[in-house]
Amino acid sequence: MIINHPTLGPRDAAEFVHLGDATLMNRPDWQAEDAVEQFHEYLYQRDNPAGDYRELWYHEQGDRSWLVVTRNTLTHEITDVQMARDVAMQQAKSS
Amino acid sequence: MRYSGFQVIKQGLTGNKGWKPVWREPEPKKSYDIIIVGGGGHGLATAHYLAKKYGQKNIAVLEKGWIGSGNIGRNTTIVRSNYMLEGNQPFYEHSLKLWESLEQDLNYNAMMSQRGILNLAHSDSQRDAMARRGNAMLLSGADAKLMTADEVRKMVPFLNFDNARFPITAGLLQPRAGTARHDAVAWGFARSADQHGVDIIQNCEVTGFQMKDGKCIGVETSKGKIKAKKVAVCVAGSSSRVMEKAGMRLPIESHVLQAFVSEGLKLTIPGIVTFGAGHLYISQSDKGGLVFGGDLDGYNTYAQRGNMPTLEHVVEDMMGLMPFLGRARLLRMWGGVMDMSMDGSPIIDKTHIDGLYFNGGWCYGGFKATPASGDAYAHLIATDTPHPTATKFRFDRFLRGGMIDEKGSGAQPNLH
Amino acid sequence: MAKFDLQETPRLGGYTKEFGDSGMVLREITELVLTSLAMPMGGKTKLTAAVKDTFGLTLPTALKSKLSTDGQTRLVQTQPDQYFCLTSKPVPSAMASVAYVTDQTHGWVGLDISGPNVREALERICPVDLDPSAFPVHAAARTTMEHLGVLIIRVSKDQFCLLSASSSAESFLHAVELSIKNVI
Amino acid sequence: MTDNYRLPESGKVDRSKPLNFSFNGKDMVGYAGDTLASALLANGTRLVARSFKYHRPRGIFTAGSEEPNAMVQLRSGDHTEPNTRATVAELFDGLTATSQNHRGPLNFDLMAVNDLLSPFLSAGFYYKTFMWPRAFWEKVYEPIIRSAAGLGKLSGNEDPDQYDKGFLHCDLLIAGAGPAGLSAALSAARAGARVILAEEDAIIGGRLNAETHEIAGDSADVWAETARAELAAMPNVRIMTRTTVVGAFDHGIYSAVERKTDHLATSAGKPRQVLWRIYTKRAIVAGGATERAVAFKNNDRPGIMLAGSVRAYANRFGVATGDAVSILTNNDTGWDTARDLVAAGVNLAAIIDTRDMAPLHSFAGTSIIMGAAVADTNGRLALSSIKLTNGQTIKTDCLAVSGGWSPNVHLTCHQRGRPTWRDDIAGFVPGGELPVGQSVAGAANGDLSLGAALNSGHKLGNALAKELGLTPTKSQAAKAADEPSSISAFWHVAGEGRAWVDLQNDVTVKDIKQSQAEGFRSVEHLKRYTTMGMATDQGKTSNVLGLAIMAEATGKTIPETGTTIFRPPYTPVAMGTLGGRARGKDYAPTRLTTSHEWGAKNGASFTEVGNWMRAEWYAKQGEAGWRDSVDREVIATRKSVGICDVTTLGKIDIQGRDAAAFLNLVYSNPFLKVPVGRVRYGLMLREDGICYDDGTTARLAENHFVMTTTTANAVLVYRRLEFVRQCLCPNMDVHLISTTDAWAQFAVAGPNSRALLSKIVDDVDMSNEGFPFMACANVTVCGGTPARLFRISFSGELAYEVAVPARYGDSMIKALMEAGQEFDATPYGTEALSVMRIEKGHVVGNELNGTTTALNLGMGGMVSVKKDSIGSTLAKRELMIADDVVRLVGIRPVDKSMKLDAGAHFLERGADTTMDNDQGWVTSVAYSPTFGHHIGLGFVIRGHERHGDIIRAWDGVRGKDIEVEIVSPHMYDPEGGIQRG
Repeated sequence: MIINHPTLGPRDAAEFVHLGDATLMNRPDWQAEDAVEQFHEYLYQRDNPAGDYRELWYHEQGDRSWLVVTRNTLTHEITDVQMARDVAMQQAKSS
Repeated sequence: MRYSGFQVIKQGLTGNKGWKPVWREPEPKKSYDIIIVGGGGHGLATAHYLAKKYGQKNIAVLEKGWIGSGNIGRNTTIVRSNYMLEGNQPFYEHSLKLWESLEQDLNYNAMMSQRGILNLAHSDSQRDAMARRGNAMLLSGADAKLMTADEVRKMVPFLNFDNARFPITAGLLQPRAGTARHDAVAWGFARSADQHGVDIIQNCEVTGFQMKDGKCIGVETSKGKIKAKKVAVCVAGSSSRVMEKAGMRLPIESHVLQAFVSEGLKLTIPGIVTFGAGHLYISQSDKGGLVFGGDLDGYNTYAQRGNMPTLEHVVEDMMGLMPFLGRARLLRMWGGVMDMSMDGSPIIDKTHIDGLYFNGGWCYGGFKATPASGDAYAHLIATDTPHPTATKFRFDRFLRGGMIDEKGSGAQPNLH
Repeated sequence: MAKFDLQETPRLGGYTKEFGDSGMVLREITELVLTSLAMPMGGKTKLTAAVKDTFGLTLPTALKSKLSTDGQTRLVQTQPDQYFCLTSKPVPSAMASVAYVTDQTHGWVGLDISGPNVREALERICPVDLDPSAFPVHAAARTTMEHLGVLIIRVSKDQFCLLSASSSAESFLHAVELSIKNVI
Repeated sequence: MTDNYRLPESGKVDRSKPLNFSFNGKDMVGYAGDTLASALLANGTRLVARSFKYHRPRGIFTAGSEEPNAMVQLRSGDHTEPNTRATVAELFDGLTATSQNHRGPLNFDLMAVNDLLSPFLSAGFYYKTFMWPRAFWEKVYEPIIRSAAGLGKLSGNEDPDQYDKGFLHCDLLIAGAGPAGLSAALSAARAGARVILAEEDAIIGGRLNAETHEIAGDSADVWAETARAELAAMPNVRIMTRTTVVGAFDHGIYSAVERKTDHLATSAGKPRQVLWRIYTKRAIVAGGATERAVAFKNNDRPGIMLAGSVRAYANRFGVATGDAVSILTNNDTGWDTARDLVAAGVNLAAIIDTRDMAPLHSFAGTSIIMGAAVADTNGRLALSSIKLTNGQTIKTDCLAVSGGWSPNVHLTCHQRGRPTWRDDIAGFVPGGELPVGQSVAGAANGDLSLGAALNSGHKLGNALAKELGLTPTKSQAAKAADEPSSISAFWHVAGEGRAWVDLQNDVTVKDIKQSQAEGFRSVEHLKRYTTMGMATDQGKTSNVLGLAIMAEATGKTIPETGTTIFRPPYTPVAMGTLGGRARGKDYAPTRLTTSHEWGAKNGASFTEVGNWMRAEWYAKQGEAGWRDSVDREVIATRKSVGICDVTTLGKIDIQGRDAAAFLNLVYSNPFLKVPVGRVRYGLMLREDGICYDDGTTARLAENHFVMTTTTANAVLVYRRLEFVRQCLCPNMDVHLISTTDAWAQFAVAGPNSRALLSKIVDDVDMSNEGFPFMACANVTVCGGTPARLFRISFSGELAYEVAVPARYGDSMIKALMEAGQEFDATPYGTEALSVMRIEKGHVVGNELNGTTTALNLGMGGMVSVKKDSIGSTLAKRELMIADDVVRLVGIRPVDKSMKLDAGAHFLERGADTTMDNDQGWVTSVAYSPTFGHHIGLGFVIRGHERHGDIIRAWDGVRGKDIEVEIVSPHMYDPEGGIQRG
């Protein structure tokens, strides 16, 4: 596969490490009353969609950036790639 | 029709014109006691045991394509019970015992061949972890043999002992492990289930569940609505997609595992060997092809195909371990979609919806589990209590902190 | 008190080799000082100014290194907000006031590969497109070769600088050497 | 034998370069440009192989990589290569080949008895028998099957050849350099596209080499050579012959195998083959079409060949495939073959066309039979005559069969694209979704005429260039005849007897009908039940035929019955090629510490720790075994001072205003208030509350920390930290960089470590007050070399770790040893390190095995509940904090002479050896020279409450069962006074 890195352009996915669902960026509040339930939901439960999937890849053999990649799990077509840090900053701003 | 050598000769002498269909092709009835969603190995095995062992009647298996066209039809055929943890080992040993009498149970030769599996260790701590595993196997009544490097060399002299980057320090052998002819397992279970009155309905896709008062009362299918007292889902590779129709999220991701086969060769690898410094398992089929595989590709997918890097890694491992295979050729590669669970272990459980059962999350260990999975699932469906060997395969283990994590990889499915 | 003198030993002992009459030359780069400059959050203006003052360079963008006019300093962006400074002598300590500075000199081994078959040799191990249209002089990329992380920089049409981890220097050298041998 | 089937004039072989070769020990002569198959045919050799199941005599069936029959064992000794298709093996001087898969001589194969037993060996027979008695499967039935199965043989020795891999990039990859591929390459390259033109054959031209055509008013040869020359002269084009594109993968990545030295007698130290990963923006599949056979009784004898191949042997190789050739066809191309054979001087006995229509042509002396087919054939080891459906018998030694052409859709299916049926050409063409960026040209797309192929290639080349933002030139496609070839589908001749569909796997029409009768009716079931298409040719010449017969048996159309798809690779690929350079010690990179050379000179033996090589121990002369060395190293360290290279521990430089806050999140214990100049032990959890890694982290300055990780987890921890930094804490000012390789780090441990280091370290107050336990500092050593000094202890001794820039490492170990001479400073390896850490009760990977919690490890108190940290929430789940979880303990044998082994399970005395009675397991053991007996660590249920209890360490796999006493894991200096002293 090829991941079109936002700043480095198309790179072989073999340079990357795949982690999983991009929702792993939304770590729950440890002080919530149902924190254990929330963390359980966060860490273990998955939508696992057959279709567009937002997922985290790490450019280990590259610029060490984490990316949020939108990829179709049926066709493998990648429609969007963003720097995860930018996404996380946006989320932090809007929350 | 009973199968036997006599039957083969009798039919042969009459032009092989007397063979009968191995299963009927019935139209679905309006309702069943039990509907099994998924005509793969586990679904068919469940039907077989429900009908034959647990005395259930009025059962249907619904398969969206052709029976046996999922992972039972695309795997590397290994059967073993070399597990370590309490939640797993007795279950897989139960499975291995069922394998050992499967052909007689089914009157179908699935070519279960107990040629042994040898896991290689390449460091002292790996050896010690193997000892722990081997001891767990012995504790649950399985067989295990810890071998020294010299013993390994005597047994499989063709491995790279003299110029290896990661020398072999020991091995764990399970002599009773082996391989089986994977398609035949599905066909054998299907034939038996059919003979016990189970309706196997092919090309019948489940498109939804019928719910009433929070209870599951049947399914909607491409062949219309079918009522059932109990609906048991067993659709490895599609678990999330199917359970989503019941509004459930699962602790499962879908990943592709590739498998590979070489051109036919005269016998060169008698048993099964796994490489401990990489990701490779390899055996040779009765037909002569080297059947091998390695790790997941690593990304979530529902496409039944993988990519080059995994193939190359696997063969690099092969050439590191068995450089005499350099001139053998890869003939075919394919991919199967695995239900990768969050701890690498399966789920056989009731759901929170009455009448709806779930069996999945087999990761890439589903084939060897086929008979026990069928037996345990049948037990659960028939009695509403878990089979004694499958008591830990519950949904709630993640919330309660009772993970069954053989590899110690944590909640990252692509590492299991 | 006895006096113990410490000597610096180049990782590959100052390796240099010409491959027959192929014109291919492979050489360990021993003279390089390598410094990582990480940009503090919100510190772009300051760092930019300091880099301009110290080296006469603007901060490089991804994929394109910057070489100072005296040829003594090359800056490469290695990560978002992180730059590698390739120099012949240590960077002025004042850089520590505008960047998080980490000396990387000893963590890496450098190979200089040059000659007419350099593309052919590198295409055996380097997944990055090295066609001049895609990877012109001064282009830089981090990638992987034979399972090792590598920072590759095009020095001139037929010359590349390859940097990889120093602990695996021998394996890296073997990989590059073999690539040359396989194509000449 | 002489090559008396060589035609006087025709062909492209170089008759000035004769080549000697042998087959089954018989010496023969061919020419440069021959394949083994063409040379064998030229020498009149018909019988070359036996089939898989029935061991039927087989000859050469095709002239290309689709060959199902003519597989030989090529070369000899360690170079021997099984299952090589004679039809693609290029002849070289001295080539040796032998036939395979038979017992006794090829012409009298004892295994041919299977052919007589064939009524009992029909499809799936083995599923129905061999079940009794059960134990017989492994002992009797399977060994017989296994010894009969398989085809060729491996040498059993390491492959002597080298292999390589590589990466290529292009705008447009064209797979196949026949008329369509060449034409596409021309138009795309002229527009400026970076083109790779890959051709499986040694020469370009594809079917143009096998047929006779005119292009642009000239012979097709001339056109192809002109095209080749034009392309070769363009800097943006790379022509790769002997290169097969074998797979189409995601996002335009293709894999291709280039055969570098297979056509040579020796590879001379260069890679035999290269596996290319080709990154493309667009790709054109121009792989042509493959002819298929017709099924009739005994249609498998040597001498029965595909018509287009018979034509290829005549036109390209100048070889007559028989003395009297007949043709059976259902389409016009059979007649083209006839024309070419007659023109080349081959004696044509008959043309049989299954279509009931007027003959297309007449030839003097050739019988022409329309509306008939072949009903049976004769000839034990080679064809001698055929019997037609009209009863006529014709003497013939070669029957050229054309059942039509199947477009080579393989690469279009590799991402599970499904071909669609076209009645007009009676074949599947690419359909469904093609891989992204892929197009198909020429015969592969069903454009079966030459004119259409040239046109489609030209157009496609231009269109794709345009898509790539380039400007196509105004050039025109080369002109050639464009009459579609007419076909009337004809699959098999009904009747008794066996008619082969899949030649290699011996699948006959009867098998397919039986499969249908037994309910195996879908294509997937059919393939699996009969093994049709599962042979080394993946059914290139047989799949469509099989499908058609199944369609007929079920009364459905072919499209209703299914389609046939192909998986990678297009042709089989040698494992050596896929493995590339990963052989022997080059399997993985090796990482060396800077004291490696010194260690090697000083008796070190090394062990693999990940990719690192670490010294296990340093043997001294006179030591009988490793235990002597390790015991000595432990004792010397505990008594005086020992030195250990600990460079391999991961080191991560962490800087930034939020560095402390960052560490406070990733470690379960508090890190906000670590003073500058101090080190703190940190425990890192995964988010699921399981321990992930541990190590010490030093605060060198307010905003500057150095973290150490375990050797094994260095990369994983770094990845995890970047995840936290970028994804969870994007607004923190914190930066990471690995410095593992930048520093050579040595542990100096033992009562004399302070004295030793005082001689090395410049101007530091080394007193316990000046540099106490867990202190750290940037220092200089040996008169000015920058260094880092940490007072940390893994051994439990008064100990330090000192780090210098890596290139000083070699010098540093020597300086430390020299400075330590007066204390008998002793280098120690990982084994002594392990002994001392077990004595001390420190945990490593054996205990931090990915399933243990801080509570299990006896470090529950380290998980702060007053702050958020990774894993702290889920560590609180009920089953993880239950009373009966396992706890880390120390153990020692009750009988002190007994040796302990890791991996043993704990059982109560007298308890049955069952899983239910399992109490835990032993994680680490060592002989402790300090205590004079074996000790160990392990996990026991409620172990923390059980110190002093006697329990069994049951080790069934080693046949041992030892009573041990449970003790505190901290066996050496439990109060820690020594390390703080």
